[in-house]
Formats: sequence, C-alpha cells, structure tokens
Amino acid sequence: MNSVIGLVVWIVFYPLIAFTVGVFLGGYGRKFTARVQRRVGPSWIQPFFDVIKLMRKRTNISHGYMHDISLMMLVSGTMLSLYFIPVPGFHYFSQFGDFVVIIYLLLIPSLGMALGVGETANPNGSIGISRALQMLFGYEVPFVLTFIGMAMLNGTTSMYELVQIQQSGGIATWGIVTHPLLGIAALFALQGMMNEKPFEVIIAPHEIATGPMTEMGGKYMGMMFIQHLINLFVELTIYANLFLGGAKNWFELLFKLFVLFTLILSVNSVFGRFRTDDAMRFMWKIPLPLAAIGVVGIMLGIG
Amino acid sequence: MNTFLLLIFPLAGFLIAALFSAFSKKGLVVGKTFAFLGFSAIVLVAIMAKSEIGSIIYGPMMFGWQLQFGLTAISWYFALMISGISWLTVVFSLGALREGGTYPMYYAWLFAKNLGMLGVILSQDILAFFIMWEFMSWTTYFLLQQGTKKARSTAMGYLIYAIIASMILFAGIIFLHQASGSFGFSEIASTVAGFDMRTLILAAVLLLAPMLIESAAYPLHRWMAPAYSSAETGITAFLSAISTRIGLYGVAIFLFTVLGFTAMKKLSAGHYFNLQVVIMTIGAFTMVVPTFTALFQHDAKKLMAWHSVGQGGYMLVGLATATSLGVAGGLFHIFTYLTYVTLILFCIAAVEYRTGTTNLNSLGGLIKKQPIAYVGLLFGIIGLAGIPPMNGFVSKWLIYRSLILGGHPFLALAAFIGTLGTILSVYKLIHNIFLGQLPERYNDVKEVGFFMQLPIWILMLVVLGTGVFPGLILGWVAKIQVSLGVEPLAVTLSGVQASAGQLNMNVVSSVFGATMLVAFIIFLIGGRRRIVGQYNNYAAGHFLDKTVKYNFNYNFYSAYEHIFGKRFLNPPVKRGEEGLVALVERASDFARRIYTGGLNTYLAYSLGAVILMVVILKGAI
Amino acid sequence: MVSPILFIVVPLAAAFLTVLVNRNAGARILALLTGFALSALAWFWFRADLSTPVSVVIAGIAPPMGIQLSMDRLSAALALLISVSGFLVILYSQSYLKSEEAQSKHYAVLLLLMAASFGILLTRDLFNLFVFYEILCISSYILVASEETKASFEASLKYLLLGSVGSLFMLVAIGLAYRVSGSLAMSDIAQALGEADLSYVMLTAALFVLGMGIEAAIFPVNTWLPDAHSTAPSSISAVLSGFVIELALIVLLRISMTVFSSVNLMLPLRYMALAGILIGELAAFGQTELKRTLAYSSMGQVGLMLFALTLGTEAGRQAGMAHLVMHTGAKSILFLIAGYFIVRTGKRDIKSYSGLGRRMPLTGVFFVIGALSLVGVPPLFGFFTKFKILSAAAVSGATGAWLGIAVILLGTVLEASYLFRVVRTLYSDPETGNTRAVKGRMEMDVPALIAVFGFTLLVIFGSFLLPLIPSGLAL
Amino acid sequence: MEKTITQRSAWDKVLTKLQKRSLWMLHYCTGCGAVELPPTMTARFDMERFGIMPMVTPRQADILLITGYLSVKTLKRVVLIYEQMQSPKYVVGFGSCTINGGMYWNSYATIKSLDQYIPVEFYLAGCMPRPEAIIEGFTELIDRIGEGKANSWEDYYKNYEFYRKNQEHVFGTIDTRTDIPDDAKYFKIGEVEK
Repeated sequence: MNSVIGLVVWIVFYPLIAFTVGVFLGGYGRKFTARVQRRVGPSWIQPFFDVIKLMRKRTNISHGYMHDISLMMLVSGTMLSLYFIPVPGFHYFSQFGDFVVIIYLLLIPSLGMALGVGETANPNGSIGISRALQMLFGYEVPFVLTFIGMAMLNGTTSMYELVQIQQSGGIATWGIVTHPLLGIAALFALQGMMNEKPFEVIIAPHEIATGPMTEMGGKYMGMMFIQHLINLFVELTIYANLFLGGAKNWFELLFKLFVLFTLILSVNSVFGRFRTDDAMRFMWKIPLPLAAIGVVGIMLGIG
Repeated sequence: MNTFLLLIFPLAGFLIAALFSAFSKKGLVVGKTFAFLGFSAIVLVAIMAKSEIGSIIYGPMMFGWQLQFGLTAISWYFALMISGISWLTVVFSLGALREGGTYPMYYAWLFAKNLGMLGVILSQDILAFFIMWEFMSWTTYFLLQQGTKKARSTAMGYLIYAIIASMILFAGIIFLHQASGSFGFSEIASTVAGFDMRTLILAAVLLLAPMLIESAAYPLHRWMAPAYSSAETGITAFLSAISTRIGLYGVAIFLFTVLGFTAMKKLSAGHYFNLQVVIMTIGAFTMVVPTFTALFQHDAKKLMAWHSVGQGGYMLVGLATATSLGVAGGLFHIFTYLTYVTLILFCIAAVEYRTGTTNLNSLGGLIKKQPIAYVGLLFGIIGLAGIPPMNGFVSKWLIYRSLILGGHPFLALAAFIGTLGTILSVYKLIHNIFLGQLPERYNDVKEVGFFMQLPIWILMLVVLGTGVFPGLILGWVAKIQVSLGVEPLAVTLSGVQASAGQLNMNVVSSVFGATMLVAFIIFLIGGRRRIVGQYNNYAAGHFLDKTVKYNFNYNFYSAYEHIFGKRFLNPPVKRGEEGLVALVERASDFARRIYTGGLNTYLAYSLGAVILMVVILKGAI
Repeated sequence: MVSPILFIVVPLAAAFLTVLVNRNAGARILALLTGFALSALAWFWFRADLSTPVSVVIAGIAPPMGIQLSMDRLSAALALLISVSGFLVILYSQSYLKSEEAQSKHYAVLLLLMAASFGILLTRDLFNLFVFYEILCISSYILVASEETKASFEASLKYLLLGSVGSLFMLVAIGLAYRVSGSLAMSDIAQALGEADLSYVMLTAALFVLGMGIEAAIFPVNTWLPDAHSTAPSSISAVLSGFVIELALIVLLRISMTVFSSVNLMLPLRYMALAGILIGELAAFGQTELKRTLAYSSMGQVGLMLFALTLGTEAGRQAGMAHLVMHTGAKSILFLIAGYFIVRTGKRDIKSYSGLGRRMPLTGVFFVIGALSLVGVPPLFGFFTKFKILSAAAVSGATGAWLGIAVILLGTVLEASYLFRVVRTLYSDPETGNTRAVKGRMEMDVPALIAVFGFTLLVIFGSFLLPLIPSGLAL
Repeated sequence: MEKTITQRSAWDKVLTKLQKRSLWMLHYCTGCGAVELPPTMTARFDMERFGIMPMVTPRQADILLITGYLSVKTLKRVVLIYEQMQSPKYVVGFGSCTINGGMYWNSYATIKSLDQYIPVEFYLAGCMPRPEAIIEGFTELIDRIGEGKANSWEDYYKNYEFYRKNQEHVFGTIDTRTDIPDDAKYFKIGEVEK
C-alpha cells in the first residue's frame, strides 16, 4: 500500500521536479552565456518569469485546432518520455517500455510541433520545420547507433537495467569509460539534439524569424517554453543514464546534469552556426564513424 | 466447403463481371452493387473458413498429380487481409468511381486478382502454387492496365519483371520435381534436407528470387513504384497494401515449410557470409534506398508507392531473422502496414477526388476543407512512422528488438534510418497537402461522401485499436509461428512479454492519454484564444492577400537534394536496368542481322550447315 | 474400311475440279466441302483402331517397286490436325480473300498443298516422299506469291531457290541411299544403311536432314521463312506456320530416327534447336511488323518442338507433339487475326494498330488468348505443353537438357515481352490517323470469326486432348 | 484607472511581480536610433539584466520600440505589426521624431506625433536618447507594470474609432485582418469600467 502511495506521489511530482530542474538549468544556461559575453545576465529563474508572462497574455491567436492540439502533443510527448526514463527512486514505468520506446516517444513532440507549425501557414515556420527534421536525421543516426552498441554490449534494451549494470562497478563500468568512442559520439549527437550552437540553424532568428515559433505567441509560446525546460532534463538524463552510469541519488544526478550541461554550453557559447547540410555532413563525418568503430569493436569483442 | 467457396466466389465474380462488361459498356450502378455483394460474400466466407484450418481439398489432376488446396494458420491470416482490403477498396470505389470509365472490367479484374492471390495462399503444393502464381501475375498486369494512359507502359514494365520471376520459379519447380519426384511440400522438404550445399543454394535461389522480385526487394524493385502509382488510386491502395506481400508469403512458406529448418541451418552455416545474411542485407537496402527515393517525389501516390517498396524491407528482414521476435515482427508488420497504407492512400484519393490532382507542389491548406481526410492521413502517417500509440510502432519495435539482441547492429541502424526517412517524407506529404496556405482555387472544396468516408473511419479505428491492443493480432501471429515451427512469441493482449525488456501498449497509451489531459489543462490555464484566418500572419509588416504567394512546399528538403539529389535520382540500379535492356536490344539486332536477305549468304549457311553437321556427327563418335 | 489413299485422291480431284469450275463462288463451296470431307475422313481414321498400322499398296505393285502408304496413329492424328486446320483456314478465306481475285486458282493450289502434305505423311517410300515434298514446296511457292506484290514475289523467289537447294540435297541423299540399298522403300534403306560405312551414312543423313530441314525451318537453314511467312496472305501464313513446317519436322524426325538410326542425329539437332529458339526469339523481339514478328516467333517455336522431340525419350516426343498441336492452334489464331488487322488498317507495322483492340473487341480477346497460350500461361494449352517439355528435359538427362531449359525460359520472357507489346498497342488510345483507316464496322467477318474461334477452342481446351496425342515415330 | 488597481487580487499582484521581470522587445528601427540599441544590449549596459530581450516577431513581443521618424508608408506597417502583437503590449516612442516629427517636423511625408495613431506607453525624449535613458525608461516601464498602471494598450480597444480615424486620415483604409472592436468583446478587454 505504501508503495502505491509513493508511486502516486512520484507520478504527480516527477514532472514538477523535472520542470524545476529545467528552469534552473535554463537560467543557468542564459547566465553562463551572459558571463562568457562579459554581461551580468538575467536572473537564475528567468525562464520561470518568461513562462508566467507568456501564460498571462490577455489575447492569444490560433490558426486552427491542429495548432492547439500540436502544443498539447508537444508537452504531453515530452512528459510521456519523461515518465519512461528511470531516475533515482522512480523507475516504475521503465519496465513497460524500453529505450526503443523512449526514442519513439521523443519523436512525438517533434511531429506534434511540425504539424502545428504547418497549420500556422507561415513559410518561416515550414522552413524551420524542414530544417528541424533534416537535423533530426542528422543527429539521431549516430545517437541511435551508440545506443544500439550499448544495448548489444549489455544484452538488454531496458534503460533501467543498463543503469543497474553500469552502477554495479562504480566508475569503471560507466559507458563513457568502457566505450569512450560511443560516449564521445553520443556527446556530439546530444549537442545537436538540444539544438545548441553550432546546430541551431532551426531557429535562426535573423534569417527565418525563429522559424517554428514565428506564429507562436502568448500561451502557445509558454507551452513551448515548458516543453523546452522539461526537455532539457529529459535529454541530459538520457545521456547520463546511458554513459554516466545513471545515479544513485538525486544530488549525484543533478551534479552530472550540471557538468554535462556546462560542457554543452561552453561549446554553444563559442561557436557560430552551421548551415543545415554542413551540420548533417558533420554529423555523418565525425560522430557516426566514431560510433561505427565502437560498435564494430563491440561485435568483435563479442564474437 | 468455405475454402472451396473462397476460390469459387472470385471466379464466378470474375466471369460474371467480364460477361457483363462485354455486353454493356455502362451500368455503373449495377457493377458497383454486384461487386459490393460479391466481395462482402468473400469476406464472410473467409471469416467462416477459420473452422477448416488444416483440412485439404483436392483440385483437378495435373501431370499425374492432384492439386491440393487448403487453409493453414498463415494462409487464413492472409486470406482475411486480402478479402478485407478488397472489400474496403470496393466500398471506397462505390463513392470514388465516376461515370465514364470501364467499371465492369475494373471489378472483373479485381475479382480475378483476388482469385489469384487467394489461390496462391491456399495452394498446398508447389504446382498449384505456381499455377496460381502465374494467374496472379497476369491478372495484376491486366488490373494495372485499368489505370491512366501512362499505366499501360508501366504495367508493361511490371509484366517483364513478373515473367522473369515466374520463369525462375518455373525452373525451380521443374528442378525440385525432378529431384523429389513429387510436388508436395513435405516430400520436397525431405528431399531438400538431403541436398549438398551447392544444390541447396541453387534450390533456395530458384525459389526465393521470384518471391523477392514480387515483393520488390532491392535491387529488383524498380518496376513497382511507377506501376502502382499510375494505377487508379483505389487500386494503388489495394496493390501496395497486399499484392506485393504475397511475395513475402512465398518467402515465409519457402523458407520455413519447403526448405525447412534443417536446410536453413545448413544455409546459415558460416558466421559472416551466408544466405540469411544475404537476405537480411537485401532487406536492409530495401528499407533505406527506396525510402529516400520517396523523399524526392513530388507526387503523393508515387511517394507512397516508393514507401510500400521500402516497408517491404522490414518484413523481409523480420522473416529472415527466423527468431521468435523477428518473425512475429515481420508477419505483424505486414498487417499493420496494410492498414495504414490503405488509410493514407484512401485519404489521398479523397483529396484527388475533390481537387483532381495529387501533385504535392500545387496543393496545400486543405485541412480547413477536408478535416476528416486530414485526420485519417494523420493516423496513417503516425502509424507509418511507427510512433506510439499506433500499431505501426509495435511491429517495428519487435523488429528492432530482434535485430539488436540478435547481434545485427547495422541492420538495426538501417531500420532506424528507414524510419527517419519515413518520418521526413510523410511530413512532407501531410504538410504539402493539408497544411500551409490554402490556394484560392480550392476555396469551394468539400469533404467526400459517406461511402468514401466509411473505409477511412474503419481503418482509423483499426490502426488505433490494434495499436493499443496489439494482442488482438499478435495472438494469431503466435499461432502462425507455431504452425511454421518457430518458437512462438509470449503475447499478452496489451503487448509482448519478452525476456529482456517488455512492451505494454496499454500503459504507454494510457499514460499518453493522461499527459494529453495535463497538457490540455495547462492549455486552459492560459487566456482565451481566437482562431484567425490564414492571411492574418506575420510577414514582416507585409499585407497578405490572395495575390501574395506565401507558402513553402516546393523542394521541401533542399539540404538533402543538395547532398543526395543526384545519387537518388539516377541510381546505379536504374543505370544497370537500362544497360540490360540495351544489351537485349543489341542482341536482337545482331540476331536480326543474321537474316541479311541476301541469297548468297543463305546458300552459304546451307552448305556450311551440312559441313558443320557432318563434323559434329564425326565428333560425336 | 476406307482406304487412306482417299486422303490424297480427294483433295487432288477437288483441286482439278476447282480449276475446271473456275468461278469464285463454286470454288469456295467446293473447297469448303472438301475440307469438311477430309476432316470427317480424318476423324474416322483417328477413331479407328490403329494398334497395327494399316498399309495399302498403290496399283497393286508390291514394294520395293510400288508405292506403299501406311497409316498409323501418329499419321492419323496429324491428318486430323491438318485437315481440320485446313478446313478452318478455307472457312476463313471465304471472307478474307478479296472477291475480285481469281480464287479458284488459290483454292486449287491450297488443296494441292493439302494433298501433298497428306502424301508426305502417309508414304513409306523415300522417292515418293521426295515427289510429294516437291509438290508441297511448289504449291507453297505459288501461294506465297499469290498476293502478287513486289515483296511477295521476292520472298517467293528466295523460297523457291532455297527450297530447290533443299530438294537438291534430298535428291543427292536419296541417290546415295539407293546406291547402297537398291530399293526406295524406307524399311529396306534403313536396313541397308545399318550395315553401311558410318561416315557414308553420316553424309547421307546430313544431306537429307538439312534438305528436309529447309522446309522444316531448322535453325541455320530457315532463312527463307521470315520473308515468306510475312509476305504471304495471312491464311497461307497460318497454313505454313500452322502445319507445313511441323509436318516436315515430324517426317524429318521419323526418318532420321528410323532410316538413319545408326548415327546419332539427335545431338546436333538438339543444339540447332536451341540456337533456333534463341535466335528466333531475339530476332522477333526487334521487329516492328506484326507478321514478321510472328514469323520469327514460329522459328523459335519450331526450335522448341525440335528440342523436345530430340530429347530421345518417350515423354519428350509426347511433349513435342503436344506443343506442335498447340502451336498450330495459337499461331493460326495470331496469323489469321493479323491478316484482318492488315485488311482493316492497310498497314503492316504494329504501331499503326493502336486502339484496334477496343474497336474489334472479340478479335482482341482471341488475340490475347492466343498470345497467352503461346507464352504458356495456365490454364491454357500452352502451359501444359511447355511444362511437359521442361519436365521431360529435366528427367531425360540428355546432354544440354538444363541448358535447353534455361534457353527456353529466356525465350519465353522475350516472347511474352514482344507479344504483349502488341497487346498494349492494341488497347492503347488510338492515335489520330489510324482510326480513319476504315469507317464503321471493324470486327472480323463471321466466317473468319468462326474459324478463329475454332482455333481458340483448341487452345483453351487442348489440355484435354493430351492423352490422345500419340508419340510413336515408327515406320 | 485607480479603481482597477485597487481591485487587483493578491494572487494577481504576485503573478504581476513575476511577470514584469520578463519583457521581450520588437524594435522597429527606421531612423538613426538603431545605433543606440547595440550598446544597450551588449556588455556595457546589458538590457538582459531586467529580463528584456530582443525578439523578431510581433507574436512574441511585449514592447514595440519605434526608433525614429515614421513616414506614411512605414506607419502602415507599424499599425499592422502593432495589431499583430498580443496584449498586453507597450509601445515606446524613441527619440523626438516620434514625439513631434523632430528634424522632419515640416516634412510632407512623415507623421508628427505617434500617439495619434497607436497608444504610446511613454516616450524617450532626445535626439538621440543615450542607452542610460533607454534603461531608465525600461525600468520605469517595469515598475508601472508591477503596479498595474501600464494599461495604455487597453486604450486602443476602447477608443479604436479615434485611432482609426487618424490612421485613415493619413493613408486611407487598410485591411490588417484584425477586427479590433470585435476582439475587445471576445477577449473582454476594458469591460471593468462598464
């Protein structure tokens, strides 16, 4: 009975926790960039202010019901994948769906946003989506290959079991240590997955007016912010679970996320922007071969 | 009895419709009613035939062999799919066909095609299989001809491939019959088990190559997309849904029943290069290449036709793994693909019915005008992309699992690349048809009528239902696995109970529903929202109206065309095909030149022949 | 008991009568009646019990001096085939021949040709065979030329020259044979050649086989065929590819298996057959004229029969015979219909037939059925014969059998592709210019339709005749 | 105005306190004023301290910063963009050109006082106002939002006829695809007084 209550509590509060962590991470990100640019930068919880402001807009325009539904798909898809990611103290749902499920759940937000933006009937948005999908192809391929390697190595596709296996032997059994090639490749992919520079041609403000968000104002933009903040947590946690051995408790997890995000931010803040095709070429020239070599190594190790 | 009727009804339908068409060119209503009744009867018979699984009925005597027909688990599975899809196609055509075509013949060939396919899946010996196979190929050819003017030349392309396929199969059957002295599956299996390696490979190639051609496996796939896309749209749906999958049925039967596991073990000997790996590699190429060719298509039907080439790869790979997960995935994927491709193509047909075009560069914004077609297409593409909670996800999940845990990382990667390509191209599909700005000329477009909506609704229900409760179908798939001799899958109503990492679609979809609810609440928390017209739009301060072209759909994935364009628009396979044709033409030219028309050469031939013959006779001693 | 000699007497007499009557209507009726009578006769003989061949001696002179005719089951079957298809072709000609022509001549020569073919079939005397063969050839030269266009004259001339070369070969061969045997009866010659020096026999055999082979259109010496068959009137083309070639083929086979049994003629013939299939189908693939295409395809089909017959097994011979019957039906259908295409459009090349299939629906259906059977699509007759040939080849174990199977299958692919290019044209939308060829009714006339329908029945239900088709190539 | 302030609930006050910390600015730079914005945004003055960020589309922007003179043509665009923005929204007139035409005071092609055409929250006087002035103005704006006084945007809904008349007087009728009075009813704006 106790466990049931605990479960319910987790189910209710897990998204809130993720959102809070996301808020702080987002604020930290902006602060970090500002500092690199020798500015003071905004408050640590600036994203929170933005969300409140956006949700409190008096007038909101929509371009149709798909436009509304797409925002819901956006948020719910991200929450859905959140539930299937095991974190310390909560891995109930990860037994019902493995990593393949998570990868596909992560596609729901992309598709939802794509559909909604399509209905806003703004070419800037469509161009942004077309870029987003092409970039998706760019970074998902090496990322999935690294995962396949890990799954083959450990003989399971369940993320929870991956975490268990990695925690069994301390740092020595972390993915990044056992298979540095895969880890590095996935790191590159993560950079693209989080749309940080140099892979943020999707929202090129001065070129296509923030692309997908062109027609998104008020609460629509607000929901996109919420999704973005939860997504920060989701993507970083996935990487941490795959290659940094998950975490035993939340402090460890947050610390890992913090370090990882700092790494990504520092790349982000010193780079320019790649063109779409250049970005894809990069993804196929550096991370993909790395991952392939790693997987071949694993195969030979097995066979 | 029902098994028998399953062959008799389509035959009767074919003859009656053909005679009817011979005597009256018009009579749309009669033709439609007759076809509807006929196919309803076929569906009923197919459902009732379940009780007769395992029973054999004997056909006519031929070459001292009694043809055998009968139902097995897998053939009942296919029989249901064939008859069901035909029924939906006919229902759709009740609304879709307008006055002025050759309808009776259209329906006649539809009946004939059904006869061919049902015959193939019901046949229990390779002779019956071959006869029905030939019949099916030819009916397909005539069915394809019912389409546009372009359809005749593309159907010709199909015919060439089909003939080559059936000739190879012919050779295989002659060979096996000579080796085993019988046409029966079991006798042949026992004979094949005794073959040595090279004979075995020969037999396997002779049997499987035609099936791969029919299921449009890379690099034998080039006939399919043009032929299917230039047929009438309902027919395109029907064909790409089930027709090519008969080839996969053949693969399954030949692999598991005719060749049998002992032979397959032999063929799979050798760690890195063996027949299984070859087939899987073919499947991998089939998954990737056609999918990315689809990306560059500017015609909705062509795009989908290329996809039905590509998705075949998943089923092929799944079957070729010969593992519990993989075979289940392959067989289930046949079903799921069938459902959502029909759905998608019906929706495209609904749009074509109103706008008269399937050109992706000239459509747009129709979501306001044809919401139901839009939702149907949405369900379809979510299924096709394999995203939860639609059924396409489950089958793909099974295939991925089998590939990853079976130690084929790069095949798994190919499968995933295929999926990504699918997502890209289906988004292009739905975006260019339904989203973006609505051109003025489509302002008076309406939703289609009841008969065209009904199949769309039904299929939407199936796609979602079998996605949330995959056990409904997977249960039967497990039975098929038992009958094929594969270790069956541990199936629950809600998904799969596998050893390492299970899948429970009920949980996934209910959590999805819950989070959707939360998102909806968040949406409500925000202030009121107002729906505005498409011209109230950000254009950097420009005033929009119908004179301003403010849309983005041409050359949608420019970066890809920039990188891959050339490779996919003029692939080596195409060049090879053209080279082969050129070779045949040169050879025929050479043969023609032998007959110079000059008497002197002819006389020379005669004398030379005499001398040659004497020499040969001398040499023969 | 009716004497088999009637087979030769009746058409001869009818031929002379037609010349005497010399009026179109009369000639037509007479020819039709003759054809019917012959068919009835053949039917009688076909039903009769021929377990022991019935042989008659003409003019009471016993062999070796006299002429011996013998009727066995094979001859009866072929006689039935010849007479029935001859009858159907005459029926077809009723409407096909233009009324202003001198039809009496035409029918006379046609009947003459039939008489000669019966003679070749029945006779057991080598020189007599040669005589009948000459009659056959000459009448076919005349028939080929009977359209009296430049092309037909040229074709006929070629045919004539090569034919005479063939008869020259035969004559020499017969002379050589006579030298050792001192008799012209086949049985004696066979016996005599059995003891003779092998290379002597070889030369004889080679000369005879290739001499006869010219008429039988065996590969290297079938050079006359494309021109002759494509320029002749379609009824005649149907006759020539329908049974004349096959007849020559059978007789050739019978003689080379009985008379020249001491040398192994089967091997070279088999390879010639394969070459014939390949070259014939390839050449047909490149043609633009319908009748030329069909002519080349006949060469391929002859190769197919020859391959089956030279496998040297009972099954092979049976399959060859069956395919012969099928080919008579299918090829006659195609040629007869092609004739009407030419009549209706006045053009010979395929691309000008576009849309005809829609304007002559029944004809179109018949054409498609004929083509399908020729390709060998179940459940038509062609499938059974082809299957029998292939399985016979597979079990025969003869050298080059598997190569033969491969070649045949390749040939089938080619055949299907070029025949259905035609079908596609027939059902494509007519381009402007072809439709104005003939206003109004395009469908074939009733007699022609009936004739074609007869052949179509054969092609569809032929598979039930399979057990009735004999295969004994005895003397 | 006073009434509305006193009516504000505590919850509303809290949220407003948070909300005022985030302002996104769409700057419409016609004249020379643009040159003052880079220093305002970058390291020296760092606008983002106050959560003020430049945005590129009117849908997301809260502030419409108009730097410099407006010709008749450009005024059309400004009106369109203003109507595409989502309320609450604040127009900031930057430089004397927006106040009285500035050095173009006698030009036939420019409009003199911006608040005749769209409600202006406040002006930044000067030619040019320095970044300090801009920052000063924005902090002022933030405070007024916090107190709930920054309601100039409601005026556009209430007195639409007035603004519309002036606009038409300048450039005739235009179709911005937005029916302001109907929007006012739909979104219940300015009904507190009724």
